[in-house]
Amino acid sequence: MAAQVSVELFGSLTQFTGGARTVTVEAATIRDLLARLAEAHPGLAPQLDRGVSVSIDGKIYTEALFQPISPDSEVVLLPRIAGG
Amino acid sequence: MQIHVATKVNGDETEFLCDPEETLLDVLRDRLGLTGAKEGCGTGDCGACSITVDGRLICACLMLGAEAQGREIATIEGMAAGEALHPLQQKFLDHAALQCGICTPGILVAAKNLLEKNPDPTETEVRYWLAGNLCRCTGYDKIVRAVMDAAAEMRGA
Amino acid sequence: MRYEAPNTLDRAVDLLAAEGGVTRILAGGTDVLVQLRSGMIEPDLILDIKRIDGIYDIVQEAGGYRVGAAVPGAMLGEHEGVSAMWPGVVEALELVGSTQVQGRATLAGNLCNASPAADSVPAMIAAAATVRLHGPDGTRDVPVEEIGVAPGKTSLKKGEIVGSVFLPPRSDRAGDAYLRFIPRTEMDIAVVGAAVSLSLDGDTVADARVSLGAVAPTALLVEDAAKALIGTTADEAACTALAAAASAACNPIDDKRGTVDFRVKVAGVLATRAAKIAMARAKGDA
Amino acid sequence: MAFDEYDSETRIFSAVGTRPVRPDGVDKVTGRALFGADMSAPGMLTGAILRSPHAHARIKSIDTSKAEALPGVKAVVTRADFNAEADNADVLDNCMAGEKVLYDGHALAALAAINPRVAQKALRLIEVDYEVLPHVTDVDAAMAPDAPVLRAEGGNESVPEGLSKNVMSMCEFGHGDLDKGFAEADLVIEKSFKTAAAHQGYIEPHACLASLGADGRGELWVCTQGHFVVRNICADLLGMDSTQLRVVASEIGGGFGGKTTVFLEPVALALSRKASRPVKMVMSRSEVFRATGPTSSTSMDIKIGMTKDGRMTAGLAVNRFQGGAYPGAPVDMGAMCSFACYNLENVKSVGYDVICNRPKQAAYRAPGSPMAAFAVESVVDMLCQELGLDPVEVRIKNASREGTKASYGPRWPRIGLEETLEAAKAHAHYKAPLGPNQGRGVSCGFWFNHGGETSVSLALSQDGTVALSVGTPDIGGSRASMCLMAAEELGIPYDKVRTTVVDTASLGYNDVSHGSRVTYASGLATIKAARDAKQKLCARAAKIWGIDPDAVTWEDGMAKPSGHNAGDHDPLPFSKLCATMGRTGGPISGHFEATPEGAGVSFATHLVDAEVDPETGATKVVRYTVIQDAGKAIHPAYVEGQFQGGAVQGIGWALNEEYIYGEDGRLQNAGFLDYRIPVASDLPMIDTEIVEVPNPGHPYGVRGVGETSIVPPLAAIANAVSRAAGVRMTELPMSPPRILAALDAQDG
Repeated sequence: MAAQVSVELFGSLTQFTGGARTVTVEAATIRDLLARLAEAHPGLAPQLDRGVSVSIDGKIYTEALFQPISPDSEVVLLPRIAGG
Repeated sequence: MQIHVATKVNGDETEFLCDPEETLLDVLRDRLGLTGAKEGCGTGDCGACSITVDGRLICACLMLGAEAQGREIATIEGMAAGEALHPLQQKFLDHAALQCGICTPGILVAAKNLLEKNPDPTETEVRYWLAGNLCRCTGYDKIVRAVMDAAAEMRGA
Repeated sequence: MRYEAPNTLDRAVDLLAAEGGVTRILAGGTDVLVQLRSGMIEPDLILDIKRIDGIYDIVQEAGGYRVGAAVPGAMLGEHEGVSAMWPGVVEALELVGSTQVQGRATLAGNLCNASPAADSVPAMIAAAATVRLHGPDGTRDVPVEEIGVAPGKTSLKKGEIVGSVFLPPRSDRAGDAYLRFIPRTEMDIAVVGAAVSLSLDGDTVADARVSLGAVAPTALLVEDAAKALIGTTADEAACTALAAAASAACNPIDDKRGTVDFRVKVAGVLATRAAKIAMARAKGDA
Repeated sequence: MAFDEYDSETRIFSAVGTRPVRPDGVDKVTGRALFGADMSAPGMLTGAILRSPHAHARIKSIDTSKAEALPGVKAVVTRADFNAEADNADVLDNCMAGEKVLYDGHALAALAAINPRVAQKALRLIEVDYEVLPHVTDVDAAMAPDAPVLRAEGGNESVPEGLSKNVMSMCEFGHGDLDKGFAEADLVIEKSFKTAAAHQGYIEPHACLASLGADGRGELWVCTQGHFVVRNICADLLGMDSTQLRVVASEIGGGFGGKTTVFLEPVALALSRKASRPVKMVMSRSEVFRATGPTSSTSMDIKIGMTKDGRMTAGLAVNRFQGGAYPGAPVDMGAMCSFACYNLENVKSVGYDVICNRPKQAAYRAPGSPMAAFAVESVVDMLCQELGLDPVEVRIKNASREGTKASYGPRWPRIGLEETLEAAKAHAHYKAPLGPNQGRGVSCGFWFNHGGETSVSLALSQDGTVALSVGTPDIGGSRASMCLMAAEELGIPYDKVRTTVVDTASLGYNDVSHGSRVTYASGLATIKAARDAKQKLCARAAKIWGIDPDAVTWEDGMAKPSGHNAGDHDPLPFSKLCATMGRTGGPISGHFEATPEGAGVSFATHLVDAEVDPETGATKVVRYTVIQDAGKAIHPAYVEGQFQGGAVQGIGWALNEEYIYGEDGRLQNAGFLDYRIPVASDLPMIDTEIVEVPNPGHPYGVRGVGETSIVPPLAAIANAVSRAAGVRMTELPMSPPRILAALDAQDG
């Protein structure tokens, strides 16, 4: 049973959430989170398709769709992190 | 028409045919299979193709193959004596004086030429002698240390 | 493309004269090979002068030195006589390129490439050096400052070739120096070059020549700058006048290596610094 | 416990932390090592590319008939010879232009001939009819409403209304209330900055040898940071199955991010397919500069507020990065890095990704972060100067630390910024007196680091040695680190392990060697594969002893009964278990295939003393010290090497390196003569201090170290030069003409 998770978005995404900086969706994993976000806020879909990283309690995940998220976790959406 | 050239490479009598436009670097790499000298720029600005001709340090990219007639050429491939590394080669390993290693053959050839002329160089002399050998990985610190250390060891030996 | 490496100057002149297409002289090759590779030149004949008898000779002549056209910087620097008499010329040639380039690059080649930024050219001009040209009509001696006429262009006639550079004799109370400005410490083309050659009468400058590079289409012989020094002890007032005259002579361009303002200002700075070194050398202090 | 967690708090290392000779060392000092351009094949042709002389033009027609007719020419390709449906459309367009050429040096045709001379001659016979279009190469000019437009479709949904169509995307990060924060400050400084595009400057030009047969099976030898990615992209661009292409990574002569994509490779394959012969392609240096990735040039506005006692109250950064002719400038990374070093209640960082008529930018060591740090750290220094505060103390006071909220969102896990600052404060360098015309600069820097998809295989041999196969090209000595970690885990000597970077047919997928990920991710994979092998070895020992596998432990390179209850058995050493493995159950290999997600961020503090000649504007770097958190240094000599190399690349970027475009939109300095990377005589020794604050996401605590080292130098040098010269430098490079002009402007 998935719980409600609060996700902090980065500033430029707030134009697609009616200005909300933090949105709440029902999610148990990163996969759920991304799917629910796209459903609830279709304007986010292009950015989600281009790729994002998700920070859960300060640890940044770039690929791990099945990473569990607990309801009290601090969750932050980030652009996809890469490197040189 | 191709030019016939007879020369000596790392002590071996060598003959080759080349086009007049071909550089000595082209000849070494493409005709003689000696790929230790690298082409980093083709304009004498990086030193990756450093070799010696009659004992003078030069860039092989700035000399035509045709000019090699009767000369004595030394490349990185001739630096170690069989299994025994030259002290510079060993010091480069000991000091981790290479990262990617593309500049290493040219730097070793240049450093060997320096120590033959000046067995006890200062840090500044090493840096200026090697100014024509670009290294993008190391910041030169460990290279300079390795050359100084090799010089000290060779003076002691 | 044809490659020829004749053994005599006469043969070299004949080959050059007979070639109807584009020719290039190959001395050190440090410019020619770069131009070949980039496709900037497509010569029909490359004439390698390094097999010519005597082309590597440095000989004493009339109290000065005659330097063969194929003598590279490394060899010139190893020559004690030339280094003692014309340290400014030697250090100027030794500034060209890397140690590797020093194994090949020559005074004659640096001159005939006709770059306004060539390091050895201002030094040779300040030294009142001449070159001996060999051509179909015989030989002639020409002051260095008359060789370059525009970037990449010389006054050499069809079939002519530089056989040697002559560095004239000078008094014991004389000195020369060359300084250039580059963004790094090595490997760059001069943004500004300044050469000063002077001789002393007591502590007073009796005669001087000042030449600047990279501040005009060709290297300049700046007589006003020399005048600022002559008759002085190269004191601060003289140096200020020298700097002003040097800066005033500049006619530079803005390019990827420097700006007009920078070149004008630094030409004065370097001329002054070079004059101080030349003074010290003339006095035997350096 | 997750596989990627630190488990070595009390561990005493034996191999890790030592400085053995690297396994590829002898090959590299004797000239035997084979790099991209060093391979040849029977019947090989030479490929060459025709490049646009125009910054922006429509290709009306290309006539290759004369080139094809030249004796010795075996194949000619243009865009039509590639997959029109490629997923990587921008990459394809960058490798081979379609309707338009978008920058000076853009490829638009290629051919293969029997030798380089014929190939060059043939290139000149290709006739192209161009319609030259207006161009723009400056980031601010490209954002102007009337700028020439490169792509009619404009940017994505994130771009606000009213901006130029050259703005591809916008991003924004931060939290708090800026107005409130600035109101709390005693001093607010606002300043604009610009940085020039810098090239990665690897000494080895791009090179490859391709062979693609009529049966659709191909082989590719290439110098790259990631041969699996090369395989996938080439397969896409050529419309073939990825596994039909086997890619072998040669030794690589430097990459620094610039060899994480493809340029020549798909072209060489297309030529080979058409000619049915192997084709070798090697870029000239001028091609490297004109057509491969430099980093972005940038324009940035910074505003920071500070109280008299040095507390930063608010920070605002607006970053405009041009990324060449295609979207993808690392401005999102840059904007996230702007204030990463500082614990700010009120912070905002904005980024605009802008295209213009320059080569497509490629990643360069901590992409985006050095420029962002240059601007922010310069303003921090200005505030310190004006308020009379110590720049290290101020940074300690405001430093990000465990539990504080990063300017880009998350709370920090365990990080080492404060430790690097304390080390700087205590360092002899920071206390040393300065000479005339000298100034001291301080800067901090940050980079995320990356994990990425990783596979390794660790095969045991009967003689007690280990063959470790990895898929991440070794760009700076990583094979030595892998050998050390495998030796550490297995308890065997370093020289009993051989690490090989194997081809794409020999191992599962591996991400590119980027993001400072190799020692972290392939290292973690190696440790886990070794643990997997140890478990199998213990199981064999259990079989031999006839006891339960759980009753066997691995210690000091031997299987031992775990306690008295397990029975009295002589320990079985690694070599003995290997010797008998064929008869005790068969070959043993350890494996790891996963995507480690615990990459630890790395912070650094740099100190530099610079001397400025007030008459010429020339800068000399007199002393330089790098202090960086490595988490755990596996091979300290190569960690130091990363610190030193990054610092010197940053010095070059700060002082002399820049892409210079003429009014005609052509690159004016496409060579090492006028693209001035530092030479040996420009530099002092680069002192290093390795700080070790373990990364919670790696068994040994490793943090990537390759990228952070290039982040602080731009600002550190700018701060030193500005203090030495007495005038604030806000534009890179700080070339002598620029410094002299600033000095004159101040005097005037």
